[in-house]
Amino acid sequence: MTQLPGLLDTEAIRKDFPVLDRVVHDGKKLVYLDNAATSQKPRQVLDAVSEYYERYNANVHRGVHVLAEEATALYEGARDKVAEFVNAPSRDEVIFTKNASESLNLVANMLGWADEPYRVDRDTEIVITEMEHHSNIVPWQLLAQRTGAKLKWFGLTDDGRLDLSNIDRIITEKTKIVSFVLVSNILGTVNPVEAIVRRAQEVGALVCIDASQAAPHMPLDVQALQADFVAFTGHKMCAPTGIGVLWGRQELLEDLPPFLGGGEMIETVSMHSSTYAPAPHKFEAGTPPIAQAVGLGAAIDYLRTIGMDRILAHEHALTDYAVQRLSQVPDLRIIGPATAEDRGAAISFTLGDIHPHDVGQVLDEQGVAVRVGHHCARPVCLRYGIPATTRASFYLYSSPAEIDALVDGLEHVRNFFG
Amino acid sequence: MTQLPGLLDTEAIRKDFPVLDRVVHDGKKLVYLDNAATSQKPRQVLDAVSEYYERYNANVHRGVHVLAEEATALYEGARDKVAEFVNAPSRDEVIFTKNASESLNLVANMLGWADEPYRVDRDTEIVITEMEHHSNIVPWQLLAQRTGAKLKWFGLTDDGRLDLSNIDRIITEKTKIVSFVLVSNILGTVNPVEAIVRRAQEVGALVCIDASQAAPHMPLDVQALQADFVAFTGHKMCAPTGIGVLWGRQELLEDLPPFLGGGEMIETVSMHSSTYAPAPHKFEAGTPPIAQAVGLGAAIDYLRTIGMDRILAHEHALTDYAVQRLSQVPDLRIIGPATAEDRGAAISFTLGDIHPHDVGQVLDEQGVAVRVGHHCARPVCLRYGIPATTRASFYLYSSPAEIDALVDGLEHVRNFFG
Amino acid sequence: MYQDVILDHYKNPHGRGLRDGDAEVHHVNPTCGDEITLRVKYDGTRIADVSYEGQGCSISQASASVLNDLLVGKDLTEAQRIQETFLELMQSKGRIEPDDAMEEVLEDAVAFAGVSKYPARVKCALLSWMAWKDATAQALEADAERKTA
Amino acid sequence: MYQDVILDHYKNPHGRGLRDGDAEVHHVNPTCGDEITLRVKYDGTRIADVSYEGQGCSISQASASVLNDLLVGKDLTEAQRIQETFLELMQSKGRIEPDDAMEEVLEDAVAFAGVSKYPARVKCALLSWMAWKDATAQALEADAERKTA
Ligand SMILES: Cc1ncc(COP(=O)(O)O)c(C=O)c1O
Ligand SMILES: Cc1ncc(COP(=O)(O)O)c(C=O)c1O
Repeated sequence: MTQLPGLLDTEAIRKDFPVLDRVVHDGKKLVYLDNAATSQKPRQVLDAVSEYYERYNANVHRGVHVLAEEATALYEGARDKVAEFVNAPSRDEVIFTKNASESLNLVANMLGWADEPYRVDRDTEIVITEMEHHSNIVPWQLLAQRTGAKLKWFGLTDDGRLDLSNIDRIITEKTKIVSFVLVSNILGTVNPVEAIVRRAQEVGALVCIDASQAAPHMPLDVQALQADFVAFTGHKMCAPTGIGVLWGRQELLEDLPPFLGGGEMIETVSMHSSTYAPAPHKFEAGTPPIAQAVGLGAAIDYLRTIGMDRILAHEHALTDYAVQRLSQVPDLRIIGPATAEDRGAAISFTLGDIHPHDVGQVLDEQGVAVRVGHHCARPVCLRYGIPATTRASFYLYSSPAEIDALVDGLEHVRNFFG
Repeated sequence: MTQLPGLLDTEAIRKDFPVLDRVVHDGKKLVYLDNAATSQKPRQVLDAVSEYYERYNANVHRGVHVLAEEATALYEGARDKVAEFVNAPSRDEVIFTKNASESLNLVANMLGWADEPYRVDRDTEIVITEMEHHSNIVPWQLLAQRTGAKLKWFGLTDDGRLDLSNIDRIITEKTKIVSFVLVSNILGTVNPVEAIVRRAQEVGALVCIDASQAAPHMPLDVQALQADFVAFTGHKMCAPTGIGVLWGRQELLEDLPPFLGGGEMIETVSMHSSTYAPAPHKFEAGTPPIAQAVGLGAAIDYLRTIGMDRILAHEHALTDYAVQRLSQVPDLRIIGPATAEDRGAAISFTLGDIHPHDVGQVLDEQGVAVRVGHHCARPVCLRYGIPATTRASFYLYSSPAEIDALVDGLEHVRNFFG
Repeated sequence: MYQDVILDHYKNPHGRGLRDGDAEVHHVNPTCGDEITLRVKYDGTRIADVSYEGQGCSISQASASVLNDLLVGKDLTEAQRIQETFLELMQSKGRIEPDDAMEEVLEDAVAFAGVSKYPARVKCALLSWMAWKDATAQALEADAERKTA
Repeated sequence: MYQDVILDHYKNPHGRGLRDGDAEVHHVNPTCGDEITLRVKYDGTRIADVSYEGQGCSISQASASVLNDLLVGKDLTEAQRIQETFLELMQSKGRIEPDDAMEEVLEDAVAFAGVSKYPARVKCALLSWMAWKDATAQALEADAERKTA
């Protein structure tokens, strides 16, 4: 077996993830390399969710009975865990949403309905990048269309990095918000936060960071990032589907208007007018994803027990190994940084002119699960003149042997279509 | 034991719900009468969710590997089940949201951004009622504030019903949308859909029905209702938290603009512009609540196996019994219809001038879980000049013995504060 | 949580009713609709009166009665110490077992220790205390303005 | 699912390239980026040519090649029957085992039966067929307009 420095004991870890025992296609062992799409869930998280429903389930807040108090304590306890996980100055800065997409839409809508100085309108500009996930493009396109604001973006260099050479022309005095991805889900690129934040602060623009592919894989510190908003999603970090997070700076959350209206987000309602609860509740209309928040709390406990530093090191070692091995596959072209430097554990590539759909299908027949297509980042495919990519992505339970299986699978693909 | 006609075999049913075995406060059996806030979940639903994570978990759509295909089939299969459950003409009319609140906000936002003839703007009117849940008030207040439209509402009669006497003055040619609750969560009232829909159709207004307290408790047929939109929420009908539904008429969903932007809801994206997928995907941005949809499907299977007609009959018998027994408690005043006629299984009341918080707390000490407060329907409390109510609400596992426990508990409350 | 002391204050509230004051505030607990209107009257830095009217649960009503007992006649600094001690007790989630020193400061108010275990009720117990703090701030401000004018 | 017939058509597509036509359409499969530009040429109701250019996976490319084989030279009614039969097969989720009668109609296209088990790939197989249907509708419309003009 391949020995790499910094690897976790994946044999032990894999025992926590029931789905990893699956066999597919009549006896092929599942090699799950689609972690950038969603992660698998450890037994500890599933147990926490089941236990919630079996012992404590009740609607949160406002209840005086035991179950309601317990459910509220569990739900709000999950908020404490998230706050600690991202090093938030205050737990009240953590808003639970349904996924990262809702978090990003929430920011866009807050700014569209805000008063000055935050308001995005006709004379202002929004800045994103060409490597954003559709969930960090479309909300801003909608906001631009609906307010008349101008949408601008950073382009990409040939080696899959942000082209910041004209940063002063892109982020200007008119810029109200700069929203960009910390780690690209298609290229794997880790972006230089500091340079962008510095320029944004210079012109007084807010900064929103899409940390969907960062939170699961590395230590995240919202204070160090110096952003105003940070969005991520539970299902990619061992937690259930149906839960996302938006962290936002307290003063902003106080000043900005609500988005969804309804139960839980109000202070007092009459037919004529309503006032709103303080953040985070102002932004959590309706019954929240209670069990899913509890599951996210358990996922955070799980990840922290292993250690985010160690997970980062593990994935870095794997990525390094994968980049090397993939580079040896004939006709394979990596789309994104060619080395493991400043790079997350998602690797996109093309294989000659075999269409990614065919690559993915033939890999699947061998039990190797990868994602193919645009990965919700079509502008990147347009930029590099390719119809789509095949993407392999790793997590804390991934092993060098699985990368070997991928490489063997690709060999088979080449022979099959050769 | 009390024998009532139409009761379900609650002893058998209760075995499916692990939480109902709980004891609280040192040995008191839990009497869970807070079902209007949220329902408990049967083993069958918890198993479906766990099985999803343990065997099939993957992100849905666009995947060519086995897990992605299976997860997609399960998720889309849940949509089929919901469509059948509400007798939708087409499965594509079923949109998954995070809760009923999001569903209602979705409708309000679609109409705010729509083109003619749907657009809600300065010269148009929105109609709701005084018995709405805050989740069907605040989204319309926000829409009215943001578009300049006028918000109007039906008042209430002394016995807790809609006052439709001036319906022709409230719903007029200017009305674009009438949104109302099918079964009130605070009063228990079942509203006369036909009269309202008829008038709305006369003036060409759209109709949105909040069926959050109906879907769990009675057969629901969107075609018979003749509404344009119907919203409900999973957690009140044996399903997980984190999942809601909006059903909408196909032509409308085709014509109306999207709300949240992001992955999954697009057809094709470039940096300059995007086009959107057909409904329902157009309205489902980001990774959906996959496991929660699977859980909702399992909940629907569970409820249909018992039969919605039989659940309705069971709750009607219980409500009849409860109304009678509660009427005998001195100083108790029911807020809402005084009989079980056209009435759901949520009963609000006041007890002399003992504050509901005190009623709820002392009941809780005896193991009886009820909800106290405004029940997210503060205008109803204002209307009846009361600070709050105590609410007991039943479901398919509730028994006459639990109503007896409630009545005994109330006796104790009176003595305690007498 | 329903100590006899609390029930006694609830059934026979002390100092209830609105009388002359230097400042008046109206506070609401949105989660349950409890309301209080409260006035403070100062005689220099001495609390001459705290009068109030309100509706709400036994906890919020009894707490206002206890406040009246404890604060009227006290000097502002002393009153603030009492208020802070009460706040500390109520935020303790049941983890503080009041000792003799605390009982010396809080007198009857130590009966609320049990309430601190019930997060939904803590706000009820604090309603009048927050109102008092707010009213006092307003009274002091008005006084300061008068003096500088 | 990768029958030899499919791979053969993929590697050696029949009738590929754009030639003269009565109508041209461009279709895209948004889930994977497969694209096709397709032209139809009619000679009365007889299909004189179906020419195409595109990029995409083996399934979508082979399917266009098979379409060319099957439809060119056929009468419109007959072609529509073939298209409908192919659609039925592709929507069968693997539940139709093509019999002799179906094989008579679909010839090489029965090789796609296995693809119908893979929902994500069904759209690939149908891409050219939907494009053909669309192009034909446009050609007929243009023809009708010419006649009434
Ligand atoms: C009548 C009614 N409408 C809407 C809602 C909101 O549902 P949710 O909190 O799941 O969004 C509820 C429940 O709280 C309700 O009872
Ligand atoms: C970089 C990035 N941003 C946003 C998202 C959207 O997350 P979700 O689908 O959970 O809303 C994803 C995942 O799909 C992602 O990879």
